Amino acid sequence: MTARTKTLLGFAIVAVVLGLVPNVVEVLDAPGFYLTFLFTMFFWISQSSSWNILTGYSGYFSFGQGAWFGIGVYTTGILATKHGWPFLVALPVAGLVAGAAGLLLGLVVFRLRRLSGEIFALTTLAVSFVLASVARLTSLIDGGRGIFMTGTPLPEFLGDFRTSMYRMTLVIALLTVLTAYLIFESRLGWGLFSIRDDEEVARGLGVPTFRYKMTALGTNAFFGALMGGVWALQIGFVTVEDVFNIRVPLLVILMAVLGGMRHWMGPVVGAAIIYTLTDRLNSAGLADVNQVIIGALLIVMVLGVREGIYLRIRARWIASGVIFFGAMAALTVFDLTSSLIWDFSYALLITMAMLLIPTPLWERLTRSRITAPPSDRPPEQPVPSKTAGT
Amino acid sequence: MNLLTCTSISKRFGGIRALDGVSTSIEEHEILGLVGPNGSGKSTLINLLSGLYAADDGQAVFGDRDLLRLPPEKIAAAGVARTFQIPRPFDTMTVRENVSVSYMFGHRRHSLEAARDAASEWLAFTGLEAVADSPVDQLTLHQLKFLELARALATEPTLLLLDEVLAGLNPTEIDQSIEMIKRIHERGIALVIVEHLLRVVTSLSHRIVVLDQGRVIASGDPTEVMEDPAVVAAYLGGSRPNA
Amino acid sequence: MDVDLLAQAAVSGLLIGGLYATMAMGISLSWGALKIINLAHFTFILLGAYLTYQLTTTFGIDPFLMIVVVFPLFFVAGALLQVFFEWAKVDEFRSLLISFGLFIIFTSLVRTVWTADFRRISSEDNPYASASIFIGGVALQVPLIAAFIAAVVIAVGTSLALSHTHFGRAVRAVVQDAEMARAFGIDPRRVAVILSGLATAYSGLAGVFIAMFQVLSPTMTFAWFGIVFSVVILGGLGSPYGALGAGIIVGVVAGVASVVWGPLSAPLVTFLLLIAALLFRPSGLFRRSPA
Amino acid sequence: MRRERGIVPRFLILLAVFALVAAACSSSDDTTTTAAAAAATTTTAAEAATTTTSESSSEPIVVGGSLALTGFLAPTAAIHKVAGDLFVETLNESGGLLGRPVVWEPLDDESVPDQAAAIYERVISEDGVDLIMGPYGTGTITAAMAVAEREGFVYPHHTASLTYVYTYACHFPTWPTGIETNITNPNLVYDALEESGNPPETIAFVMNEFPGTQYIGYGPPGSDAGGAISEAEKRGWDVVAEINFPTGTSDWAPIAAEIAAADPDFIYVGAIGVDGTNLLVALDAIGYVPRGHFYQWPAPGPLLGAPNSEGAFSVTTFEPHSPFTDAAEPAAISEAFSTAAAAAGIPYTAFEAQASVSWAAWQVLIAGVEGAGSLDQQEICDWLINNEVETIIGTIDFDPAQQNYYGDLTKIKQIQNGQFVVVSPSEFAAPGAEPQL
Repeated sequence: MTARTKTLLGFAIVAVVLGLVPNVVEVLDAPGFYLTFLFTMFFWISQSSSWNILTGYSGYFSFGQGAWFGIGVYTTGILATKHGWPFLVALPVAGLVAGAAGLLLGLVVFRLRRLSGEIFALTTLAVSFVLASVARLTSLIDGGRGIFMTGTPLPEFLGDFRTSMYRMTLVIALLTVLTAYLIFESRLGWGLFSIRDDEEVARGLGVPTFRYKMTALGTNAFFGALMGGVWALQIGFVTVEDVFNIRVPLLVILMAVLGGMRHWMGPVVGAAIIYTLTDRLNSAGLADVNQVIIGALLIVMVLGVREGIYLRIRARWIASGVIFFGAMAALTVFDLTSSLIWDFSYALLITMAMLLIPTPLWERLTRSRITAPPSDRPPEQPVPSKTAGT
Repeated sequence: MNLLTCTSISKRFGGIRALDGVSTSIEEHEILGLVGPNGSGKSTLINLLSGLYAADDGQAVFGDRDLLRLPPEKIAAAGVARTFQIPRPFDTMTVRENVSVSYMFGHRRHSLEAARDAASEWLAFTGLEAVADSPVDQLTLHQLKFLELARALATEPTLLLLDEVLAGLNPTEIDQSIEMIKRIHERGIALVIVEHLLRVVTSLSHRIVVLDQGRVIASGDPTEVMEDPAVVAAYLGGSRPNA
Repeated sequence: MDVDLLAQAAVSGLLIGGLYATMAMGISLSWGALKIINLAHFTFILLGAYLTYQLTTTFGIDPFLMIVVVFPLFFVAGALLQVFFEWAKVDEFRSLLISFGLFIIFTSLVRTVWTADFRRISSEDNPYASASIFIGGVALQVPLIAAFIAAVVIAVGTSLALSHTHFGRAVRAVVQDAEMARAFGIDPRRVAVILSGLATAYSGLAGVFIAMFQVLSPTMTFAWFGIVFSVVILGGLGSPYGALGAGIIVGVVAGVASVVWGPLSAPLVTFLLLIAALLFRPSGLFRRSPA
Repeated sequence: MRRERGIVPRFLILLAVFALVAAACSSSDDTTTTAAAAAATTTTAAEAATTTTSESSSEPIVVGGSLALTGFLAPTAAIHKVAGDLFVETLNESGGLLGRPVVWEPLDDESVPDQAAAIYERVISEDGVDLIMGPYGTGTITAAMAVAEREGFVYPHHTASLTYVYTYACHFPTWPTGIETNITNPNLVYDALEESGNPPETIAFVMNEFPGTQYIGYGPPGSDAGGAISEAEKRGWDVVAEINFPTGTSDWAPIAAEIAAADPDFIYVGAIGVDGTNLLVALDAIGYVPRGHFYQWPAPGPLLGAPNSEGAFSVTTFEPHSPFTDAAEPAAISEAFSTAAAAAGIPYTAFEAQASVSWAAWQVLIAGVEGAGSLDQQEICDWLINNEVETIIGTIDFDPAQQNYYGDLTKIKQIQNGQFVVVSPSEFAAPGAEPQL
């Protein structure tokens, strides 16, 4: 069995297991928030994975996630409310609209060679500014009145609202990550990596850089918008201020970089960890301290795990597995906390503490060096980003 | 017959004429030495032929295509590859991955699996198997130069442009490199070598073209060319060859 | 269209452009020259403003005196921050994230010390809030005049320093090629530390002027992102004159647009200008391409 | 070799921060255990409700919810935190609810709607709280209302401005602007202007492009009901300027210049927070003194301090003066609030609009529970719909026919001699105070 079939099998299993979660929750009469917790996590996983397809793979630093997200929110919002489209029809359309917008942007910025590096990052940022002010100005889109999504009908087969949200976000997240994986393991992926490392040389070796960058940008925009649509449904009332702010673009960068941008699993891990920690800190109810901790954690993790948490887990997979599942088991069996989510987050924290041990020190502690499988990029090299100046 | 025919190629950088109507040609299976004092336009020509720069004027007919009108990726597909004087490997990839990527694209598209096998083949050919799976930042300059070669060869070129492969190497490494170039040539690949070390060029090349201030001042049999008074003048008058 | 109206809008746009420039200067320098996308600068502006509020309110110091207090203070802070960045050895991605972390921390610091509620220097302690000089019926608001002058001084001073002093040559050498610079006996770290100190001090100054005429709240930073980044982009990374020019352009264009097509159009016009600039002069309106 | 340098200090820092995190999580432990306890009590309470309602226990009743403790709504949300804490404190001192103490620890929704929604889902279904209280701000309130509706929780809320979209049967608003805010609210203001004896002939509108203020200015989107502007025209007043400005405007000079150019008798500023203050500063800077002006939802402290703010009108529901403070209880409450607010470091400590609607929302919730005599959401909801509630902002009679809204209880206040005083309707006016223009 090849590595690919193994991974795809893994996807299938994960899909089935997660797909059954709503039923399990129902049977066990577990807190419905478990579903909310998971679908919010799926939201961030999808967002950061889609961002990573462009920036992580090709090295083109995008500040523009908010733009794709916003296009998704408003397209679904307008189609589903003002034109009464079925939500499940409006959603993919929103994705396509964003994808088209992405390609349009790419057509301009990738044609002009000088628009790489910082300039690309700044252009994507500027684009989301423009979109915001257009939305605010045109009453067809928002006109400063906001759009109400509450009461948007959802098809029966998705179940009640929370379950529907869960199922939709699950499908989108799975699609995003699957796409990220398939690209990662394809000629497209390798082409993008070579662009990230040295675009000039890549072209010289025959990589169709323009087409590949367009593909990456389009894919990023498409998935970014899909999740945007679902998000609109969850908050029920969307306004320009809530949609086009720096929160989404900054958090996706944060999650992907912490998880590791050089592997398709990186953003998934990053999003899962960051979201879990922030949710629990918030639940702990310490407003300001909470913010300070998040800020500090961010800095520490950026400095402490340079190659990204995922690759470090790969490098210490035995220890990670033992510690995480050990802690998880202990916490649940002895029922030390009030909910599974708490167990999960504590297990996470303990594992993180282990992961944060600097590699040389770790190697001194565990004499036997555990190396990652060859399919991975070698750890410990900082990612050269296109913004790193030329 | 001619593999590549260059006619009156010109390139200006601001006021400076880097190339001024250069015309020359390369035959199949030929090793062409491209020499000349610093700033005579050798590297510029390579950069034009590999599509890195856009030419102001002229033609470089390769098969039925004009290289000067093609983007780099098309040039690679056409079967022309180059190496860089200062190696530019993909530095987040392993040696093997570097080579497989160029095989995946290059002259024809290939699957990842095929690329992995081809990579090992070229790594073997360039004697890099030992470091195949180590990150490139662990390689010596010598190895990096060979990686450049392996990567270029993996694109399955019919014409290979070598930009100062020997610069910065010690004598034994130079000899190994010369062997390597010969073996590449034995595979039926035509070569253009830009080199400062005249003794090497003369010993390797079938033919030599001498550039000075963007013009071809001599071309033909190596030994004869190097005795041509114009060439000697150019070298003595211009900056000395750092041999 | 009323001419006086246009004149007033243009003039005050020009002046507030100076404030935008001062706000953007630090970020532009640190991104352009230090390769650090330093979001913390937004909180430096905020801290500068709150510090001004506090000292003027408690000791009744003249707000203008705060300039001499804030500048050195923030210079040191910025220098220390750079020492930290040097130690951490971060690329642009990470610099962005780390400075975002600092942004969060400083913001909650401000919120803890001064509460989330609005703060405003009382008219007794701050006579300048709405003080103006009138020239032919056109009003020039004192705090903005100050900000404008500051911006000009900073821009001219910085670029003179960059082009004529040894330090300046060192900076440019480092920006082009740190290794090479080191070879010529320049210590890139010391250069960077000084530069970061200056950049931070500039941001602190902007805060002083803001406190002079605006109501403060810990989250006012978010309203700045758009305008400041526009100025940074238009001006070209690391270019003092660029930042000044861009600030003025943004200020005037937005001001005129808001009287001609209404205030709602102001951001749109600004950002479209931005896109246009990126497409046709990607390295900034005022400058040959950076580094 | 880069990694070799400074490993030890770096690692020490990592440990330090992890200590921090650990600390945070252990302290969070407490809240979870309380939450767990709460979960336990809900079930018992629910049983109690079904079996005998008189059964009392010492387990606390947990009220869940969020507030914008951080983010752009935080400045005003801070007031609601103080008000809520004070209410719960006084409630517990007077024997609590159903003989049980009440706990309210609002979580931080960061002014973000999806955070708010997630928090209400969490406190209801994971922490198992007994009751919920709405957050601050239209966006978050709307997002959380959807959750409350799905979970069938009674949802009192104090500051939601878009009356036309709230259809949940068990939402209980104490933002007392009536279902037709766009009509009733401006007219209260205009009546006050008429009362002044010399109503304006020309009026200028400066409207923030924010859903709440747009609604008052123009009516609900997609309807031709109109709002403040059309109502002014109905009175034959000449609208000489209509300026819409985006949220986050930093350059007020152009807007000020336009107003000065139009030179209206009266300026209607449909703005939130400190926009009004910034506008007054800008007006003063170009040497223009407004003859009459109104501010929709201003931050009172900064507005008082602004130049030429004397004579500025605004809306309120309570002001710390007679007749509001004639009764002993409201007087004591407003006193206590000012003390608490001062202690919390809030600059403007008067017990007025924001604080009083917050207080009223709590009164509604408590009245419902005590009226129903149980924690059963449906029973509480029914009781509230079928009974009047006495609140600090007046008697509230939730009317299902009007989506649980009721008459517009808004009062009009004006800055006179550097103080906010209610000037209209006359029965609520401060002694001797009347609208001045």
